[in-house]
Amino acid sequence: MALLELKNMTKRFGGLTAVDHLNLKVEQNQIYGIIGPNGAGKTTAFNCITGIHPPEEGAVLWQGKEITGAPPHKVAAMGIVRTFQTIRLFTEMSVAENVMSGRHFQSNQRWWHGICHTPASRRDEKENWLKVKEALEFFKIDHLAAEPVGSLAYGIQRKVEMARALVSEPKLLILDEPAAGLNDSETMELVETIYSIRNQGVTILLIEHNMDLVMTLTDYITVINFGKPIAEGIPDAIQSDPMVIEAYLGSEDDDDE
Amino acid sequence: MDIFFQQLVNGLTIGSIFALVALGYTMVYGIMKLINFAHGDLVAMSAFVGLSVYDQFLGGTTNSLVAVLTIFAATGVIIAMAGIILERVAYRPLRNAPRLSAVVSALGASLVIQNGIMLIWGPRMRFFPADILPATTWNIGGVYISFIQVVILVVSLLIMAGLIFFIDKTRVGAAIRATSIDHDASRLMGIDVNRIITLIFVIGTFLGAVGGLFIGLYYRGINFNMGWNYGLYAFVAAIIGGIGNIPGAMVGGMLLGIFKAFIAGYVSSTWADAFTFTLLIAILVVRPTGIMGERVAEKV
Amino acid sequence: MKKSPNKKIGYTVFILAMLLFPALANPKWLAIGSTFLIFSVVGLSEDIILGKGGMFNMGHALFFGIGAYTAAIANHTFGIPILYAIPLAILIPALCGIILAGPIIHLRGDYLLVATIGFNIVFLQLVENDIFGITGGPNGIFGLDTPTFLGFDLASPTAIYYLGVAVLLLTFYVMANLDKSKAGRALHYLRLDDLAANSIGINTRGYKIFAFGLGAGIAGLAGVLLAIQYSAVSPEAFNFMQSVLFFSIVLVGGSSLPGILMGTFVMFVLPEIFRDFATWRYFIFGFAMILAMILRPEGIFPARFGKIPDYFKKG
Amino acid sequence: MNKMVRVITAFLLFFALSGASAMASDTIKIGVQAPTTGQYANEGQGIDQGVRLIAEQINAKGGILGKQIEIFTCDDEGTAMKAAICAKDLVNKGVIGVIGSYTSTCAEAAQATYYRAGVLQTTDGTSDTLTEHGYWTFFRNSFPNSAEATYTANYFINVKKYKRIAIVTDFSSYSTGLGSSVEAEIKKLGGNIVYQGKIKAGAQNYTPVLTKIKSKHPDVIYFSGYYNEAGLLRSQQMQLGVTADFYGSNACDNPDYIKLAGKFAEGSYLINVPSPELLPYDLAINFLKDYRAKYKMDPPSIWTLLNIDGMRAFLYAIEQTGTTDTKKLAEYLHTIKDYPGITGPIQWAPDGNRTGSAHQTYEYQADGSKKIIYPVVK
Repeated sequence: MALLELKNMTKRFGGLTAVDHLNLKVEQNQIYGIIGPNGAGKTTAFNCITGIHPPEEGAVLWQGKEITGAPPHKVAAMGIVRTFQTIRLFTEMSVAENVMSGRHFQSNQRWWHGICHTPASRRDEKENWLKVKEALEFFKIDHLAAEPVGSLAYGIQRKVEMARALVSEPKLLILDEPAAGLNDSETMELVETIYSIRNQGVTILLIEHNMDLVMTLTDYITVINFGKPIAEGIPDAIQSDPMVIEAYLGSEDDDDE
Repeated sequence: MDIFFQQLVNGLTIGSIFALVALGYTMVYGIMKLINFAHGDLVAMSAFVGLSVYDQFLGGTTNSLVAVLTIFAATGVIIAMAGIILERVAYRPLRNAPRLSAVVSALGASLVIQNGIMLIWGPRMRFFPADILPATTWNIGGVYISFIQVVILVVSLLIMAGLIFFIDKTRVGAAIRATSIDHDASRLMGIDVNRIITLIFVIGTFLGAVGGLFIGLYYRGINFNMGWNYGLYAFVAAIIGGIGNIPGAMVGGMLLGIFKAFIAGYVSSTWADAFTFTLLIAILVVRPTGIMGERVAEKV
Repeated sequence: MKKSPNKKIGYTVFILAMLLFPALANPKWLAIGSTFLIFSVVGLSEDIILGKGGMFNMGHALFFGIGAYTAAIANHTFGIPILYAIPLAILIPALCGIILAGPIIHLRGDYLLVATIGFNIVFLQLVENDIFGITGGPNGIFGLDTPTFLGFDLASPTAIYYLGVAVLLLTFYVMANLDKSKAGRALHYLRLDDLAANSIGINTRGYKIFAFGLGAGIAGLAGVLLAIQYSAVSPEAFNFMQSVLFFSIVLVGGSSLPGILMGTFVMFVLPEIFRDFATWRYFIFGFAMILAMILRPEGIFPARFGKIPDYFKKG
Repeated sequence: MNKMVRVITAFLLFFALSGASAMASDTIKIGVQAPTTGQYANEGQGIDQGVRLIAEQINAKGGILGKQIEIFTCDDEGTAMKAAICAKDLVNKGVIGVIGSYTSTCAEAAQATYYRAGVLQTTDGTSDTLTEHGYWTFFRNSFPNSAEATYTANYFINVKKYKRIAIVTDFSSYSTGLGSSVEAEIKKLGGNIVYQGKIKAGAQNYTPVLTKIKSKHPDVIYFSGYYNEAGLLRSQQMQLGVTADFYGSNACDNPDYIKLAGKFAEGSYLINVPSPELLPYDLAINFLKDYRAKYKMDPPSIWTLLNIDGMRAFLYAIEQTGTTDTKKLAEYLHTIKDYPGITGPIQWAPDGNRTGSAHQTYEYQADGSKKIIYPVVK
């Protein structure tokens, strides 16, 4: 059984079909890439999976169970956590507080602990902060814990966003263009990070425009264009697929969708 | 049946005034994403200014189109200037501040204008003379409609048609539409955003001034604190229509006027506000951005 | 999470000053002091919804009023001693907050603002029209029993003042807990980026409703105090202008404990001090509001972040 | 960092400064609790100006008991909460008597405080609940709603023999209180009420309610409420071609009513105690003359004069008893009979109600003046 399976998933905006009968299967512990030209519907596909925009047709199966249309927080609680193409952090807050949001659904606190703490909820609070500390150390940004995140460099913000996702102990981590805006050394670091996340047993699904990165990093790739899958396979096979080459000609440059 | 049509006329008259005032809210909102809570008080102020213009320069003139036009022109200019000052003093320094700080600034400006009116013109009610316009009333099959009601309806419709033409068909209108979508991009395209904002305040407050003068001419008694009441309903009208949307404000104003007339006429005057606002909330639950407001999907 | 020494001194001095205030003040200022405490509590409760949750609630007087009226009706119509009515006067507004927020919570910014104004106006009309014959109509309900607690008569202005202090301290305690809990953080997250918060597993809709429920409950408690202080409730104390006051308190003061206290001081106590200016005072006050926002757009004492546990700090 | 300290310093400074008010009694202190700003600013300022005029006149003659009168005004803004604070403020200033407030609600919100402090209070509030608490400090200088309601119902049913009556009120306590009293009295006399509705003060557009009334074909529209709304109701009634007679209650008695109703004021009616310019007493004529001389305007309404009468009675009592002990003053005030007031003879019932209602019905004339039509003057 695949970890995540999309069956004929379709999403329309008005007359435009952003995602058109998309099928794919992400296996446990894979690093799975989705590539395609601008406007191909990659981010929309992610939005459908994570419940931001429920698909009109088709199904999203998670560990064999249908979760189509589940709201984002429920999807996250099942273990599917994402990052965003345009970084979305809580800019006024500190790095540690940002990452702490990832512990939200793992925390055992109930709503009324917000009014009155109990010894158990205080303990829980401390345990979660320690997890955050661990995650910051993993990303080597623990020295920035108290800094307001909005004032930090782009590369650091990417790390904070990934730390936030990872600290929630996801089963599937969805990365939307994680290398966008990073320089070469930061990209190298990213590759290392993604491998070590995978080695912790986390499955990874990513969109990326940086072809070299995708080809070295992923185990399996689906190429989509105009919302439709046009090819899938291991990186080597994709690289030589004439349909893929054609789709990419003339539309490779900017990375906005 | 005459009662039904009478209520329709009642509703359309007050609805036109709501619509004129609502346009001021919606235009400013469209450009600055700001609820200009001081707008209602500018409306009240315009009635006082209009009355002073009449007293100073036209004392005793009756049934005169020239007198009325003079009042409108002079008041329009003065209130538009007040609108420009309001924007400079209370809103421009806050343009890059969090949205809500401008709301508080607007509330402060509302206090300033309201109490300023009281300090200048006194706390007592002031009165427009009854005979600036002919007091003719027509009885059409049991439906009574007065000359001033006709004037309010016709002039409001003409102004609104003109406004739509201006926004949709002229270069300046295009610049306004562009600015309402994106200040920075408009600036890059060579639009002077500050001038557009000033222009919006001029047009918006001018429309409010027309509304305020209609209030003075029709109801005749004007009070320093009447701005809040008209402001609130006009703001509600703008929200019903979809704030930021110009035809929406017109539709919202007219609908609100008619709602209020029919609720008082056919449901209950005792519970008029309760019904009006329950209906408003119901509209928002079903259409979260008003009747003609665009549904914005967040880009991810 | 240790407080800095200055802050500790600040809070200690403030609490001492609050406790000693009745010895200095004459009856008029004692009454204003009590109302200041009550409005501060309401300000803090509005802060949960508006400041932390970022929801434009301009109808907060509604919950304040439901609390006051619940206590007054319980006392006047059903003869329940007013202090025993407190749990009811917290629960009923909280439930109203939850029920009313439910259908409108998805509205964005200004649409939510107008919907909450709408609720406030509907409520006012209900009490003014003496619904079910228990709200006393436009006059309100006068002559409530004075509360007694363990045999002590709490009718004196000083006793009422200290009751206010106790409730304010209780509210401080709740706010401090909220700040250090996942529920409190969730409100900050969803204010700053609803979608990101939702995607990281926070039930944003649920927490928004939670904020309304909690804010409404605390406002209801403050409402009981108001009913006790004046031995009366009357509709105009809960009208839309009052909601505007609470809204402004949070924004002028800033979303923090000292901010709300300062906001209440500026918005409520200052106009009382400048009563001698009579007709000029609101004119000047309006300018002061504009100036305050230009100088401190985020409020006098805005919310501060970076409050992280000590073990994060190096060294 | 030590912002808390700064906040506190600010607090303490203000309160320390305000705590120091003197209590020496070399003057006779009189309080005015009136809405000098807000919705009723007009009436509130009238009361304040009137009180100050009287105090000035008496002080010029050497004061009372050799002491000067000192006036303290507190603006209650027409709201109950501010009224409660005002009451505490005035008591704190050491006043022995308070004039006001204008609205029943504010008078009622302040009542208990004055009673506990033993401070005399005189108000024009007409709400019947004001005298139901049994406070010995309370003296109403106007006539209660119940008296006006009895008069109105009797006049409508027994004198004018109206068959279809429409009653309109606003949402204020005065208006709904009087409106429901009139309704009850009319029903007692077997009258037929065809419509009852409420309008919102300040809304200005009352055509929907009037159109609804039109569909009920009443022969009379009775409005218990304030002059602003009355004027608009009357003019909109006529513009809509509703031919019923129009009656306003006491609070409609204000020159602004005529300005608002314009030419339509003619032929409408008013039920009230005599208004300033119709008062036959020399006292009234002189007071109006002095008021105009000082303030270059007329007092806003009869309510100013009623409050002044309350004040004059207080001062008279001080003069007669030679004391400022409020308990003794109250006892004396209950014994006075036909004390000549600006608004007619004054005496009080034990509950603090002014007795001897003098309600009359007036018809507005084309020139804006009022003509008494009932009781018929011989």
